[in-house]
Amino acid sequence: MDQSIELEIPARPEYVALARLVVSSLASTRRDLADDRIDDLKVAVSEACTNAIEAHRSADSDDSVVVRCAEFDDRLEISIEDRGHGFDPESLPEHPPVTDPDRLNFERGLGIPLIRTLVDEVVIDSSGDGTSVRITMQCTPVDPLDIGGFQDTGSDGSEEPAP
Amino acid sequence: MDQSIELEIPARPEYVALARLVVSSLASTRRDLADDRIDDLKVAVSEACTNAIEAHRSADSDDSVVVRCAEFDDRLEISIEDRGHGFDPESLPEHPPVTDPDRLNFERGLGIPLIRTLVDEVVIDSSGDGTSVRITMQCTPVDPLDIGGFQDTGSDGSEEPAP
Amino acid sequence: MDLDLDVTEQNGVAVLAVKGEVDVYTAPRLREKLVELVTQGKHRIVVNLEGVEFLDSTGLGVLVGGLKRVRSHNGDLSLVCTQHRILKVFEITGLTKVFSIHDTVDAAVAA
Amino acid sequence: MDLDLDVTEQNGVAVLAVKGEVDVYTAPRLREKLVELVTQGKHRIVVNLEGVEFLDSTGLGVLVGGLKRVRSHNGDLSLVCTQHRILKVFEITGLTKVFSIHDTVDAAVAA
Ligand SMILES: Nc1ncnc2c1ncn2[C@@H]1O[C@H](COP(=O)(O)OP(=O)(O)O)[C@@H](O)[C@H]1O
Ligand SMILES: Nc1ncnc2c1ncn2[C@@H]1O[C@H](COP(=O)(O)OP(=O)(O)O)[C@@H](O)[C@H]1O
Repeated sequence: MDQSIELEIPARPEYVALARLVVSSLASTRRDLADDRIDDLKVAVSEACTNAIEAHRSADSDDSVVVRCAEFDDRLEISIEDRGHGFDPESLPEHPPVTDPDRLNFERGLGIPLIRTLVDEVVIDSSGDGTSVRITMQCTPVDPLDIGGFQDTGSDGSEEPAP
Repeated sequence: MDQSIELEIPARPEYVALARLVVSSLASTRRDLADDRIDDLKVAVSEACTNAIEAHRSADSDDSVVVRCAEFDDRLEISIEDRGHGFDPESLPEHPPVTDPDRLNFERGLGIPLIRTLVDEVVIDSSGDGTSVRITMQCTPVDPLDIGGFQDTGSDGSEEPAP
Repeated sequence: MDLDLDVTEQNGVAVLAVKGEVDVYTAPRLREKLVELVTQGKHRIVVNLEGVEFLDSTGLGVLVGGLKRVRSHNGDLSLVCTQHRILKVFEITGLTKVFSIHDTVDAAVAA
Repeated sequence: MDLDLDVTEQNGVAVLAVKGEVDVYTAPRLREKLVELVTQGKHRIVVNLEGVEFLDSTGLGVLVGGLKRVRSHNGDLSLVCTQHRILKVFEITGLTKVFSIHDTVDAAVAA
């Protein structure tokens, strides 16, 4: 994996912008990722870094958060790794429907749904020792038969409001 | 050193811009480093990364180059580390004077002199296992007695042509 | 990283123009400003997001918090936003149905 | 990262406008362009650096190489640069005494 770059940042809010900057600068040197997809990626990275920093804060950890970017011909893989106490991504609370007046009590819990909607694939690997969130952005169709249809799914899908 | 950030890049020319971007973004969030000093720092980091990449190329190494940035109240310390074969910074060839027609044969060898002139301090640590170039940029006067005079030296000095 | 917050008043409505990036680092300043406005008795607020270059769920949370706060005083908080990349995070999270979002400050103030 | 190279001709002088960042990644393209001009018999060259946002010693080396090449044909290569941060690297390395550096393309072409 000598094609990968790694950024280690202190687990503090002021460094999230740097993570976004590095990822978006890397993504924009590829000619095969559209600007609006780079914007999506920035939001996803920002959400994951924010959660990682929060996890270190609540675990009282001084460790760094690691952002790894691996470039492949057909995709960009970004992973955000922390050493917090972890969580179970399958059992996050559901939000009430937007019409429910209670919806206004949900100022949080929007991050993971945003990540899931904005990127092509996300794999969350979490244990008591920490969490790794691996985000994949497809850059060119993997299978030539999929040309067009494949990329449309990626960007149209992400503009639909989440259920 | 949990105040430090670390960037690991493949030892390839296309990543030097990313190293400059990270360092300058970090430097510009400090309000205590003037824009022209950030420009100086970018050149120095670019020179050191270029040398590190060249060192890996000639050592046929696939390892990454590491750029570390440590922030202190009064200074920024950037180190660029490679795993090339190293060199002796004390015995670099001298350039002929600029008036000498031979000067035109020196298309190279300008990097280390530039680094030395542009930054406040540079420590080169090199062995057969690799090289670390540590650059220091002072951000505020260390000694209150030096206020003014101290920072002037930094920027005036660097604008003088090297001997 | 900068976040500029600038408050003006238009027809008795407080217009808060936000410029820069709204994330976990800068959002607390936005929250404080909204709290301050409500404390000053400004319960009709328009937040102009046209100058926002980045906004993630931390920013959304702060805006939802602001809306809740003004509503508890029978007030309202609406948004001005035409930028696709910013609207997108409101759409995905269903918040386009929670906020009224306008194309111009004038339209938001008049609403 | 982009490097734009644009060649025009003015009074028989080739004017090469360089835009972007000149470093170890992009400098080879600048070198090729200079070699190409000399191969085409253009021995009077003005390199306009006004659009350059960054230049380090790799870029300096390429410009010195270009100067050497045109001089071997009794030609000349001069520069246009008024940006302080770019001039600085020429000054530190003593290259302000090697190149003639002008404020405008017209002045460089006329010289
Ligand atoms: N990296 C992480 N480490 C530990 N817990 C996490 C992590 N990421 C998310 N979580 C948990 O999942 C919850 C939902 O995350 P998210 O959807 O991003 O919303 P928010 O961060 O606003 O609560 C968080 O409140 C937290 O409890
Ligand atoms: N990191 C390094 N590892 C090995 N050798 C180095 C390193 N940095 C510099 N050198 C040696 O010092 C010489 C002078 O470096 P420099 O002044 O930057 O000019 P240039 O790189 O253009 O030759 C290089 O040619 C190289 O031999």
